[in-house]
Amino acid sequence: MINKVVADAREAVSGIKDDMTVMFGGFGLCGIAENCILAVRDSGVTGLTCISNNAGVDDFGLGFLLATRQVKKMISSYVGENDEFERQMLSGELDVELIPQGTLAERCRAAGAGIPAFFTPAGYGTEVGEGKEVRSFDGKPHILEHAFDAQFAFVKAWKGDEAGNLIFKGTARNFNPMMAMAGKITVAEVEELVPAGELDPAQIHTPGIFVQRIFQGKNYEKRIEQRTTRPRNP
Amino acid sequence: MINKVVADAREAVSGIKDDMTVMFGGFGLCGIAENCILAVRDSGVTGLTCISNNAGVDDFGLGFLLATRQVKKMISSYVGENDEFERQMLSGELDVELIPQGTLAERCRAAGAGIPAFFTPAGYGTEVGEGKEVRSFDGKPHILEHAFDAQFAFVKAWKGDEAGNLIFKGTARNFNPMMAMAGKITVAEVEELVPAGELDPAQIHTPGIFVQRIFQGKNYEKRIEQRTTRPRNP
Amino acid sequence: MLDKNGIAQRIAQEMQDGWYVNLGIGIPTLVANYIPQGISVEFQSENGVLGMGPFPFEGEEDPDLINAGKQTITTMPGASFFDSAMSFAMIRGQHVQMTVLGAMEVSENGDIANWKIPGRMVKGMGGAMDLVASAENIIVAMMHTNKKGESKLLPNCSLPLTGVGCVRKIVTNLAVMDVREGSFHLVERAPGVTVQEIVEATAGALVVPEDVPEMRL
Amino acid sequence: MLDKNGIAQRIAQEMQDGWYVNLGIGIPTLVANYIPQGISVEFQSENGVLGMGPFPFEGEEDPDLINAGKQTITTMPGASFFDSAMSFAMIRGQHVQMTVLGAMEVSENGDIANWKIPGRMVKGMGGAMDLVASAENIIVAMMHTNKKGESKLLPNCSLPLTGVGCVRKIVTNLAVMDVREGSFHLVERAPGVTVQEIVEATAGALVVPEDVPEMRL
Repeated sequence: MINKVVADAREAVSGIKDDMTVMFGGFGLCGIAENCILAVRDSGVTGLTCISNNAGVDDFGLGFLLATRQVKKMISSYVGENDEFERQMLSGELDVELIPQGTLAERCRAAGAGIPAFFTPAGYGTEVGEGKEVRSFDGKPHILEHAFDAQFAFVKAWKGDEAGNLIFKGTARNFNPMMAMAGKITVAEVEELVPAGELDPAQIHTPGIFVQRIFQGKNYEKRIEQRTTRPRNP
Repeated sequence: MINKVVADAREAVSGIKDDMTVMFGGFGLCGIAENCILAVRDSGVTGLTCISNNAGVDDFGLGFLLATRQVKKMISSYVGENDEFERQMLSGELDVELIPQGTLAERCRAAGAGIPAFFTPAGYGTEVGEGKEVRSFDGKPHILEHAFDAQFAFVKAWKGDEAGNLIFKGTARNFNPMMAMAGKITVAEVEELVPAGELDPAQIHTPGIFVQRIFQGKNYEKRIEQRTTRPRNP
Repeated sequence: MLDKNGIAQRIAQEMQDGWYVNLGIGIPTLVANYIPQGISVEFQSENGVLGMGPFPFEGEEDPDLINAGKQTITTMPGASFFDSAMSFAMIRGQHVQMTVLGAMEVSENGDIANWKIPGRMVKGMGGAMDLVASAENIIVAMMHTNKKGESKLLPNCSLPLTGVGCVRKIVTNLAVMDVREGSFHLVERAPGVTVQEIVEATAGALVVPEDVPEMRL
Repeated sequence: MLDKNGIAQRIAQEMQDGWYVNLGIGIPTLVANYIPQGISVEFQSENGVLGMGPFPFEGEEDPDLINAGKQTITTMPGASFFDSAMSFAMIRGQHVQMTVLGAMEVSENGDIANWKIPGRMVKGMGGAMDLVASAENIIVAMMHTNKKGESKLLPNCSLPLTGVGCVRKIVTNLAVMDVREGSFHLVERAPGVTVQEIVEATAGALVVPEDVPEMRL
């Protein structure tokens, strides 16, 4: 079998070029490809169109790529908690396309599943629906949405094997599986990389067929954005 | 929490009525809801439209419902290995709609996911595409397919818990998860029913939200259609 | 008059045993604190969890276990994790029985605006557009008027819409109202609030029945 | 002239290291027996498994572990199971690099008919329509002529189509042909078969280059 295992993040992002469209998994700072983001930054590419549910924070996650102005356009459902993002958006340096979260997820899945377009009720009658085809089903209006097209997808999993199979932990799964399906080249970084055969085939979240490159990441910070707790009973 | 656990298959199929559209999970005889099929037979309902990838064999699986002529129409991707089926189809007693397997799966998922219609390349230029809307994406023609609408879905899982969460074994998963999503009332029969909390939340294949009734089935035959083996080395 | 917790408490009374519920950020989050006795519901968070539990004890926070507000959480027995496509399949497919979310404006025909104020930094709609376009049972939790004292219940929304004709019920600090047939319908008064106060605070068409009971909390 | 195993062996030469391959029922199934040395491929079966292994030893058959032909199978290290929607996502999304299937007829523009004979019991297309409409690399494995001795390589298919303009390569008992620009293009002769025999057995437009090498197995 062709070896999907690459040595590190630097090798994993090789081939990324200026003006590409790339996907980044994660929800907020949960389940983001920390190693790949830094490697993309260090690669020096510019003009990226990034498809990611969120845009990181000022000093972490995709905030790194915004700080260096490597991003031309963000396609997200929710951005914020990011002063540099706001500054670039308001100044017109950064183009932002906001998409309903479910539509974002489904457009990723559609890209991976060979479904070029589908109807959804989300966004009908709003700015999101402007200029889009409207059709009613059972009397309810829907809009036509299209699959994304991304050259790279950078996803983060908990465990992975050398065949590219991935298992995610808790809510760190989020957009990672669909983006893995959607990327022409999908790069997976994992906390633990094991030989093929060590993961239970019934528990694979993302089958290896969707993953072209895989490596074990390092130095995970896994920052918490909103640390909420409750008191222990006395 | 409302109790989803029902006593047996008879209680599980209560409410099924003549002329309903119902889904049955399984691929061939693998992963079929053996208990529910018998209970549907014993309920005496007739005029059913059955959505199922296959139609069982003469003396097992959906063959039981064909033998009693409770099925008005089969919607499947592949039928055969069933003499009574052939006889009823050729005599015009049974209506049969054949659908590409991937389209069948996707129409089930679409029903469960609130996607009323989607484009697929499968079937373009064939009988399957006749009368359907055609649209080209990137120069490739696709046809528009619609979500199914089913009152009941009968699925079979390996393990389930009282919250309705399901885990499937091997290739017995097949159509069961999408049909579970699609049924207005989804009935799950499982080989082992455990209290909520005993299954790992990260390993659930079908979240309980899709399952309205669940019970532990009995007397599973799990027939093999094509027993293929290789010799042991001497 | 109700405070935010009172609004949450009143909305919690709408829950039915066995329901799956999605709570938005802000007042809706508080609803989880007031589940009526004898009722059990499961909370869905659109980032990929069903069966959310309370916040973790200090020191037990898991960065891989958060809700859609990015808060650290726990799970209850019977919980499940799934990806975002599956999560919105649940929402779009109407498997979630009740959705509670805040609003900046609601119109008398049920339009809702809660994601964008022109001229200000826009953070995005997140999952709100999917939720309001899909759910059959959308309850809005909000103050009856904005900080300037202007009604948030309008003939038409002035802000960019999140969804059209989707709100079924509104619970504010002043009242409970149903939304149907192009009007707000007054159902209950908050404790100590008069019908006249509600009428004055409502800019859109308000149908007032003869008897408007005071809500019981 | 090749037998069925020879056809399978020749098709196996088309496989490249690391490819994901879907094999149809019949001759295509035999391709798995001839994977060239030094090459590793993973077999996908559309009922929901990637990384299929050989048949189980007698007594080790698992009714919950079958392929799309409903045969009992085993899995290789690195295998995964998934549902039918995910399986056809792989196929429709062109993640499977090579699809081999049988045919009753192929036309010179790459149309394929392999699922229905009018007037006979129709068993259904199964996953064939999804496979042929999606895959970029479809190889047909079949006999050059039918039982009556009539060519199965036609100007136009006479049977109901499975897919249009999708076949890229055909391997028969007589020859290897590429399909492009509205013609069959002769690439290789089977051992002991003359160009003339191939021309006579081919009803559709056949482009014959000056040199047609005999295939090496």
